[in-house]
Amino acid sequence: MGGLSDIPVVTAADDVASDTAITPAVQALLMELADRLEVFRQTGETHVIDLRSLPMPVAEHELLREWLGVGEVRIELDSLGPTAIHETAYPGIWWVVHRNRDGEVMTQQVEVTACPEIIRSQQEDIHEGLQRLREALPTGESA
Amino acid sequence: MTRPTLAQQLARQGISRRAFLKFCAATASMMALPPTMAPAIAEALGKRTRPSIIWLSFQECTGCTESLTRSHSPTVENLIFDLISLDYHHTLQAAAGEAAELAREQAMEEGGYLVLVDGSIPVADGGVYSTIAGMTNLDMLAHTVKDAAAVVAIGTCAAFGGIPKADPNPTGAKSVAALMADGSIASKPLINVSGCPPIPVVITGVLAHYLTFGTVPELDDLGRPRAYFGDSIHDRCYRRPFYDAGKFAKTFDDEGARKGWCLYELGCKGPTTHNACATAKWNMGTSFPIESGHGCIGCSEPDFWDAGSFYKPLSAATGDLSGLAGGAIAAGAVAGAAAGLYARSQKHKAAASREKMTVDDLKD
Amino acid sequence: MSPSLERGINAFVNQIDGPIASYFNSCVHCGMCAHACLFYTETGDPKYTPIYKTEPLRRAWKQNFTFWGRLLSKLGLDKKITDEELAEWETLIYDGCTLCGRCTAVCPVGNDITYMIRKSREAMAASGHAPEGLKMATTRAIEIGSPMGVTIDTLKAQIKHTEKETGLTVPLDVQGAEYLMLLSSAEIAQFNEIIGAVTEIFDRAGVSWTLSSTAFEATNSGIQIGSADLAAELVQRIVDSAERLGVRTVISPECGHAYTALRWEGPNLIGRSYSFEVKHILEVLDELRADGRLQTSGRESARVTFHDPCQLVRRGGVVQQPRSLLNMVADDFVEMPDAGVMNWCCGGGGGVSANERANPLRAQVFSRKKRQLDGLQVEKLVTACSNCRNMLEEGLEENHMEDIEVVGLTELLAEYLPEKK
Amino acid sequence: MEFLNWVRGPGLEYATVIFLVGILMRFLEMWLIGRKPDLSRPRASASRAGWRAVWRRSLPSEGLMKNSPLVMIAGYVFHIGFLLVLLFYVPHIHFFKDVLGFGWSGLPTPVINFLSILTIAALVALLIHRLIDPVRRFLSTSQDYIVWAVTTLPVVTGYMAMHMDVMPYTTMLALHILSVEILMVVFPFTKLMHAFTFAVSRYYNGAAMGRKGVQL
Repeated sequence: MGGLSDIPVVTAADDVASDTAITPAVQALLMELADRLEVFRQTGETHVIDLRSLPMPVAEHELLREWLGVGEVRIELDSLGPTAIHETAYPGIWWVVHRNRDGEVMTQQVEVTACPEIIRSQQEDIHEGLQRLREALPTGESA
Repeated sequence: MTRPTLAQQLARQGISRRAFLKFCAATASMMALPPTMAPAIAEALGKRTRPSIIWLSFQECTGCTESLTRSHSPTVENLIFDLISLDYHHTLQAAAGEAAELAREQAMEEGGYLVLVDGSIPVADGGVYSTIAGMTNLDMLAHTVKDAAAVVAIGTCAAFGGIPKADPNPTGAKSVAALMADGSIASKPLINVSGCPPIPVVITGVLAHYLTFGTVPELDDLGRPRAYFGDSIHDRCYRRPFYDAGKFAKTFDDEGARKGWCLYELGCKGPTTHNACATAKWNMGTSFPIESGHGCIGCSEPDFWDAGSFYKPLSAATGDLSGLAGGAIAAGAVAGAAAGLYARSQKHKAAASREKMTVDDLKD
Repeated sequence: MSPSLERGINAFVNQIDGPIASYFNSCVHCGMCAHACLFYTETGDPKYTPIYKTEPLRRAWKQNFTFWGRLLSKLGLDKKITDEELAEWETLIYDGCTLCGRCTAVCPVGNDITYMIRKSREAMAASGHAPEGLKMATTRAIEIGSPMGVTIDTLKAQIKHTEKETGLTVPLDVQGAEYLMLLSSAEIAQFNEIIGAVTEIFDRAGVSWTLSSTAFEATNSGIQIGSADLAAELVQRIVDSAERLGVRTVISPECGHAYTALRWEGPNLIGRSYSFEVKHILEVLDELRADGRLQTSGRESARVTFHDPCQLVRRGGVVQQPRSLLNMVADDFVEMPDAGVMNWCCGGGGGVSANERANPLRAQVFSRKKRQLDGLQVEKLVTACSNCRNMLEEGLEENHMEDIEVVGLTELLAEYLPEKK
Repeated sequence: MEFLNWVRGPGLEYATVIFLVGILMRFLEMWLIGRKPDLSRPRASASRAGWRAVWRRSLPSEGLMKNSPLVMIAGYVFHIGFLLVLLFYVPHIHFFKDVLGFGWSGLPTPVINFLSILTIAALVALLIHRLIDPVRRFLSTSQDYIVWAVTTLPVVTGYMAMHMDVMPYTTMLALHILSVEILMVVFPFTKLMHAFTFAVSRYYNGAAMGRKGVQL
């Protein structure tokens, strides 16, 4: 035996994913997203789905991600570890992956919104940044 | 001296609001709260101060601590060093000997601290089977719990007695709840975080909940947080459709097993086990036992070690019925023979006392 | 000591054996026996459900032969058997049962309910709860020699009469004869043509036979009332006479219960097997037919049916013989519905005919036979039991069906004997 | 969970002991009474007729079909359905294999489902008939209704456990096992004994009739 990679491993979800183009769970999520997008369009109410809380294998997360596709916007945040955000092929639906400093996934969310809240500059940070900016400004005395 | 709030503390460490929001989103996910709760968590955490935590380890294998320190989201370092003040933990603390015990005494002075317990507490023979710094586990626990705000029993040993309490339980191991119930220690709000070991994210989630809201989360009838223990493994299992369709793996290497069919017949305890494995998963969210092809062994339930084979279906008898049957048949034979012979003797007596009927008996 | 409850309960205990215990263990109250019972089907009263008639016996079994029953009765949780109760059951056990055995034949768990009722009667008699009519009949059987009070003098008169009619000798007390022929008192008193019929048939067939002056009565009231002691005494008379005469076979006459009493119960009553065989007259006649010794000439043109006596078919095992014999002489022989082992009782067997109290009930349950006959349109009703014959005649008369003639099979055969060469 | 552990642990042990001890007691009590040998000369083999009756009386008879078709049909459906579900439902076979050391192959779950429903329907029909039919109503004692209930419960709880619509699986499974234990405990003290003694009574009757040359 050459090594671990020689052991044929087939996971149930791989099987499911290859057998059918869509699983019932993914279909249900897509329907939920469509409904939520409609609500958001009409009322402005945002929505977040936490994928980790759903009983599905990781492979199904991937399936959902493939279904949603990739749109025009990609954003990288560096805040307590990297966060990768992209707008899916359906504007208004965002894919958000928070990682910690070790690169491990903390949460993986699908947001229905015009722009994920975390991208905006936060009041507290603006306040703190302003202070820093003022402190950093060269004063007239030194000029 | 007024303690700084958690938000102040984080800001002081140069952690941005954005980072804090991200942390809160992760925390909400960890606490199995709807992600829309993140802003509320941020607000609550912003006002709380760093609580003092005392971690006591008794009859245990350190698996629970191992589990916790491998917690990945958010990293336990964050939790421990940023949000709580872990004043006493055998395994993790740098201090040793009297200095360590002193740390514990100091932490207790202020009161309102949280006590985390892992391991069961031996009470047989005066508790001699496990002592720390010359104190029995029971004494140390009783002493520490007296002024605690709440107690969290980490792991199945602390929550239900676990393996040390398994038959024949030579050390007289008891759970924290049992000691509270029999009055050996003071009764305090108790959260059982069972599992062997508990899912790390469940440990941190419970702590995060306490940190955020300062309250004990909603518990099930076994004192476990409903957010994590409300559903059975079976309820949330991705193999559940196979169960419903009656498709079962019969051996670990048959076609059914390869196709990922339900492991019920191979002894999976999913239907009777309440835990968050199917959603929280293990090893950085890689998988959980059923996903790896092994049935659930029911480690987060009371008496899981004594509840029959891990590899027999749930409907199987746990006792030795065939052995018992032999005895029962012998006993039945003896009792039956005795009853039968007694009846026979009654019949002989009746025959002896029988009077022959004559034609005179027919005349009035 | 006179009959008493105590003696009755003692008798219950004595009667219970392994089979009875298994029957009570097995009963599931399915109620199927009711539909097999003439008394239920014709009255519609559930109290006549056969297994219900064994209730006192069941309690005696439970209270004496089961651990739990003993425990419960010790704790006073089970009703004791009382005189009042036995009095109530008296009418079910004696008036409402002819021991016909249909219930036994249908029970899905195989309970011999007839046997259980027969056994119950032992305790009923021992406790004094037997009907007057049966008590008197049994007393006469023991004291006079026949339940109807027929004596040897009556028989001797009938012999003389027969000899005159037939010109043949009727053998009496012939030592070393092959067959000992028994009679029922009804045959001696009412249906005496039978003596001539038998005499002529045996004469033609060259059979060596005899009657006995010490054992002419075949019926056994002791069986019907349920007294093994008295029944044994009656059987013993026959056994003694047969053995004294040295016969090889004793012939039970056209009577149902006389056959089962002597053939199947007798050896068990006297506690030993016989040195001779017991056969029903129809069995003997059928053997003669098979051997070519019984021959007939001419055939009956009337439409004929055969009423199976319960004790002969279902409880006795004589099923095919009457059919073979009837076919010798009858051109138009039709079977009644349920003929053979599932026949319906005439309503007067098992001592019911001797129990005057049961007369109205007996008349009521005759409706079954009436319906069966209504459908057949027969002119002759043949049977092989003088008690059935009596019951059928009475029943037909009450129902204004006298145009149907009731006749014994032996007599019918005798009518078609070929002319003597 | 504790409840389930009790019913499949100590509960099952108690029930098994009571069941086995009880049945043996009842059997020996019955047998040891004995019977006198029959001294009459037999016309035919008694034992052959006895064994024949054990089998023969399992078959439907024309007369009964005519008189009590419901008891007859529902009776067959219930007995056969109950036995098939008991012996050929795969989890049951696992249980037996565990205890006995050997197993056999089972029936597909949809078949078992169907049989369970048929069995329950037959049992309900039998109960209704017992309440309506004058004879059966008259004969029935409280025991008849208790026995009906303890027989029906395992089928109903088993069916519910399979379909899990009503209660959590654990609770339902525990209730199912408990209902079986109740059945086992009640068994030796009630007419349920007929499930074993029927062969004995049929044999005795068949033999008694058979030695007279009557086969029924």
